[in-house]
Amino acid sequence: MTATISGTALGPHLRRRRDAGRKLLAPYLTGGVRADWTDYLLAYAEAGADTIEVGLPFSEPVVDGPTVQEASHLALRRGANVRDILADLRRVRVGIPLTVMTYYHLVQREGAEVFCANLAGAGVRGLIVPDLPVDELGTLERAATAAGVDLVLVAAPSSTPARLREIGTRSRGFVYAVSVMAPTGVRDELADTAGVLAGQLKQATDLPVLLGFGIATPAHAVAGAHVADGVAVGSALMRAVLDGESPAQVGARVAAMRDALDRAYP
Amino acid sequence: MTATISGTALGPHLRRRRDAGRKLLAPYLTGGVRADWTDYLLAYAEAGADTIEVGLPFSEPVVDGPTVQEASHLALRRGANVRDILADLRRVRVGIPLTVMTYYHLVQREGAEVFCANLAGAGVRGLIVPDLPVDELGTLERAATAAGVDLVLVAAPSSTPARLREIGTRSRGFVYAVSVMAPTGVRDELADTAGVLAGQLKQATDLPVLLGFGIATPAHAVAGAHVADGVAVGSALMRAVLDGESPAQVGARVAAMRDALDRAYP
Amino acid sequence: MGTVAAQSPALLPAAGLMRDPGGTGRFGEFGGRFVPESLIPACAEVEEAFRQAWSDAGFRQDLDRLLAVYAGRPTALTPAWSLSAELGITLLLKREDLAHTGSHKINNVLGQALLARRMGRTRLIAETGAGQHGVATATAAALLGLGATVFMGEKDMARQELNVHRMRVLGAEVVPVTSGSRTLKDATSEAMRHWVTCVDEAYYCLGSVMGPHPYPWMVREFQRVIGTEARAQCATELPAAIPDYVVACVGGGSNAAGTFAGFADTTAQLIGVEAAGGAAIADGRVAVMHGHRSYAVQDEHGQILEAESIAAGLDYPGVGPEHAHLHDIGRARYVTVTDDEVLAAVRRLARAEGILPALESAHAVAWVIRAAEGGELPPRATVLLTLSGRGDKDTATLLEVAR
Amino acid sequence: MGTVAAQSPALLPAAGLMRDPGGTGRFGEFGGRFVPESLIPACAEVEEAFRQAWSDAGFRQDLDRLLAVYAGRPTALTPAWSLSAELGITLLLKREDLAHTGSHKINNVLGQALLARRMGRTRLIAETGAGQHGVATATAAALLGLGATVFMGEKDMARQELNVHRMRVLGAEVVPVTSGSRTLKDATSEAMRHWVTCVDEAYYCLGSVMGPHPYPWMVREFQRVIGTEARAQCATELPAAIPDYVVACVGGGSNAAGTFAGFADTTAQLIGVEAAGGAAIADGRVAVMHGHRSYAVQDEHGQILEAESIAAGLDYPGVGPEHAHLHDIGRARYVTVTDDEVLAAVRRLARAEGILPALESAHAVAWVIRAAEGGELPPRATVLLTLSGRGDKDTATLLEVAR
Ligand SMILES: Cc1ncc(COP(=O)(O)O)c(C=O)c1O
Ligand SMILES: Cc1ncc(COP(=O)(O)O)c(C=O)c1O
Repeated sequence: MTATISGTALGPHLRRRRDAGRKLLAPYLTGGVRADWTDYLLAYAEAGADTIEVGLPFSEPVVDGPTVQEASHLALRRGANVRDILADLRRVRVGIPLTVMTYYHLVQREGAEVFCANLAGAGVRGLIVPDLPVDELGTLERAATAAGVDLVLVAAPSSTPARLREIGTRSRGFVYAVSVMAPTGVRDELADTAGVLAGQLKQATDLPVLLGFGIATPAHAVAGAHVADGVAVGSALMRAVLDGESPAQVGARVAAMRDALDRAYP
Repeated sequence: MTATISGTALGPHLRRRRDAGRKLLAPYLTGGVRADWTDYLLAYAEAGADTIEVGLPFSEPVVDGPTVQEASHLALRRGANVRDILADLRRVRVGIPLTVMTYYHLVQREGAEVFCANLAGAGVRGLIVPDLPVDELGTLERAATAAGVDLVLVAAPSSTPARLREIGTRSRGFVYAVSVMAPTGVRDELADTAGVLAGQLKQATDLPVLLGFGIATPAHAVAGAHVADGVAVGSALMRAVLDGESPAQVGARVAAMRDALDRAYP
Repeated sequence: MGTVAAQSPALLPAAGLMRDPGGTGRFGEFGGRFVPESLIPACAEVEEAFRQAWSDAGFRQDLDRLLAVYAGRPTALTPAWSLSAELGITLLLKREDLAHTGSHKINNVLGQALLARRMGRTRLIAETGAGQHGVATATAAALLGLGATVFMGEKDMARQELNVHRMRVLGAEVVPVTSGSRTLKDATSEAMRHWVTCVDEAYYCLGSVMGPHPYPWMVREFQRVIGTEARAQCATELPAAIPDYVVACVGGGSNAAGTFAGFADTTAQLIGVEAAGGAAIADGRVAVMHGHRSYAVQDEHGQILEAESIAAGLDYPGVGPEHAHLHDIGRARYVTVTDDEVLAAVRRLARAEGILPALESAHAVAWVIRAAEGGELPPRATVLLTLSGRGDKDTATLLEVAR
Repeated sequence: MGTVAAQSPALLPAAGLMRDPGGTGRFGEFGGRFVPESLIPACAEVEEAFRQAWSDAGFRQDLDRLLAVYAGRPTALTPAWSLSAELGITLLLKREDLAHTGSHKINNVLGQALLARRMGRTRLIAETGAGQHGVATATAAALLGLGATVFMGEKDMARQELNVHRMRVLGAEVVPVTSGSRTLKDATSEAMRHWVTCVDEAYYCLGSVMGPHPYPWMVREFQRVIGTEARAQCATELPAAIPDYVVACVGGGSNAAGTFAGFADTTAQLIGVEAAGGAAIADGRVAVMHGHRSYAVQDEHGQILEAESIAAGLDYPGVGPEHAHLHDIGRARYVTVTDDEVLAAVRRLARAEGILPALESAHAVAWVIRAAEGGELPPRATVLLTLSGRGDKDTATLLEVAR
């Protein structure tokens, strides 16, 4: 099965913007969390996101903290599933490349090739699999490349220098730098580990480095972007979604971060 | 301590009556079971008892069935104790020799000599200790003799011939033949074992043999007296006492048995 | 019973201590066979059968095999590493909690059930308080294809619903006892009453070193395996081979008797720990009850009192006659601990060693803690303690207390 | 997973089966280390430490001593005399129910706790369902002076109140897990999330042959003692030395793996018995979850389903990766039994042998009964069955069912 690759490729898109001096912003949304969930994607894009992480919910979200767990659980109870989420994505045009974030179980059950082809068919240009370490990439690496999907690897504060090099070399699109030794979730301030890790990664790779986990406020975003090329924001936005905020309201949160970043790094 | 022995001795009294052709009747009453408990003794005597078994209640009545257990329990809850029961006995004059039935614990705790002397002092002339087998008599045998109290031994359907001889030889006053392998209590009919045992005992001793356990009705009494020299009646009477029958009413039950016996064995 | 004889060297180790008490079943002035005449032949038959069986190598082999392949013997001897360090002593735990059904009770019932089968009996009768001996009896009966009738006070049945169900799943009939205080002592009386009615077919499987001769002796012999194993294990674990102290809790006294039997002829000080709320030796007077002469707690008129301990297995007002004798001659010392000390000991052993002891067994632990911390045990004293059972059965009680 | 490969001689006994799965932790296509990057160094460190420890005679001696003097090993091998006769087979029971804390879980936690201490960790983390692994972990932690944090689904905490209290008395912190189905699988995820936050100080003590490499291998090695002992004991008990069948229940699969490991290189047929309500191999498909690739029950969209078994310890939708491999190559067969069969098996074993098995263990018994009575087992077949735990913990469940 080959899919038509549509839209902008993730890697060049981010790299171009980064090289132009822009700090990157990657807000997260759990696919299928509400009936109107794709409206949030449009709002994110409108608010200045550079890519959007779309979570495909899995029943065993080991990397996620309470908020994203709740969102996944809710989406699943609503009957969300990979096929329907991708079908929804195929119908929206957000204008920026999308990145899917999901667990390896959902990838391998369809087979890496089919899964990646399906992503591509829905216009998704990036894939993050947080429970798939670089040692276990197996056929997914080739399948993603073949489908034109960037397989974004994850680095952590505990990664050894050798592993950071390996991750930097084999990642595509960008590198997702986990800011802290913890699950996803809102934190009071950016962990010290974030700066150290981002610094090491910048040595190890020329790819954009996005810092995630615990980025909740414009101030966090600014602090994170000081050491990295940009930030990923998840739980803070999902909390708002779960609390019933509209696409426009949550979009405004993203816009505030965009604003803070653009102001801090003109 | 020596006590004044008062009243008729048990052994000669029973033997005399037996030899005169009278079937012996020994009704039972738990000491202290009611405030007016000694009135029942008078009624029993009046009704034609040849001796009365007075139970000194013990908290662990292993030989007794439910009715006598209940009576013992009730007496103890009323505060009955050996001293007070004997004091009560000292105050009544029933005109026939009394026999105390109690457990060895209450005998040994005061010491056999003191206990027997106290019995004698209260006018008691016989003692049955159903949990004291002939092998364990120890000092009690001599103490009873010294106090002028007949130590009545118990024989059972399971006793070996050698043991029956021993029991027959060492018992005083009469021999208490347990009619059945069971605790005290009302039964539908006299057990087969009763006749066998009574027959063996009559071979083994010249003492009067009284059959007890399960004699509840005049018909039982007649049947029992057919094989033995008489009967002891406990639970059937105590049931009536516990059910609230007056001394006269329970006395009438004894009288009915007396009557039946006298009629059957004129 | 107030005074406790100091351990006088003259009295120790008495030759022949804890041996055959002879035909009258006497331990000094204690023991005997104080049962209704109806039961005398049955008791004599048990004695005769036990004497034969105990000197029959085949019987011993059968029992030893059951103890090994079925009950899990030998049980471990576990050094209480942390608690020893905290207390400045060497404390070794004889782990009866690891035996099948969770306590030493299985040693005794396997012996008696084999004996019952040898005697041609088809059913076991037993009394039980908390249900431990009842469960053990139901277990041995199932194993050997015998029936089991277990007498249990109505009050205890309500308190120990799960053990009642365990017995029933094992195929035993559990008979509620409604007389007296509706607890263990009444269940014991009722079991004896019932035995009278069926001596030819049923065997009375008594749960501790009490009752008429030969039970106190026989049960001690069946429990002697604890002491024998512990003696050999101590010889490996301790430089001096023999511990300075040998400690066990005392309800009826079977785990203590079995343990003491292994050390009676040594210099070890023997310590039996009673519940303060049912201390037959510390607070009791001479009593004849349930077939033997010993000590029991009683009121001023000689009526037997109900025991009140947090440990259901120690809720018995009497004690086995051999313990009365060991006390009288000063060979063993009997001490008491309170419920509060016991609860603290459970927590302390659990946290220090990862072992949750039965509340009964925790009595022995509580005394060792008090004696070590109070300076009664000399520094570096070596102590063998029989942990008679596991605490799982007591979790609900602990939870209630914690609330 | 419908078809079960017939035991083909070509596949048996594979050399090197149930050995070191190498640096990638693969059992055929199963196993691996599918964890967040954050945990990779921690897993690698555990692997490295385990490799060193396992080839260090000193470590092995320490563990062997704990297993012997503390946990009560070797556990007995009990011939099921009556049930064997009824079924026309020879059934031998490996008695893990006699091990300290009441199941095989202690073998694993003692190994891991020693390893954690060797690695300088001061606290153990564990997940638990019914509470058995949690109690075992709390026990090992207390013994070795480590802290213990046990994650337990809120729903399970309510169902297993007594085990929660046992853990707390042992000094463990029990953390309620409120996410997902609030049962074991969620507790496992939460334990892994927590571990990320404290890898330098805490050690994740996994409860079965699952999780990221090296856990499935390491836990199997710590449980191998079951199979090794049983193999030696069978050599004494059975004329043919090796049983025809080796049977164990499978939740995560640790008691089965430990047992099978002792017989993988023999002609014995290996049978793993899953709960019909949570049969990862019989009803599942390939899944990657909790760190490894194996089978798990899932819906049409790949979401993991909750398991539904009367045995809380089998209420896990997945299975250890080595079992998936043994299944795929046909070396072991995996079968299922229903709750009703299990309840009947509990009663039957209790009445025949006086042994009350854990509901988990009764799965193995239920299959043997069905296979023997249904003619699947040839007459006089010899069967080794691992009785993984005791049934005391399940009495309340049995009582409810009986009502
Ligand atoms: C664990 C445990 N220990 C001790 C006892 C007390 O019995 P004994 O004094 O006969 O050993 C019991 C009685 O139920 C018990 O269950
Ligand atoms: C007694 C018992 N057996 C079996 C199991 C299942 O675990 P495994 O399959 O890892 O042996 C458990 C789990 O709690 C258990 O408690």
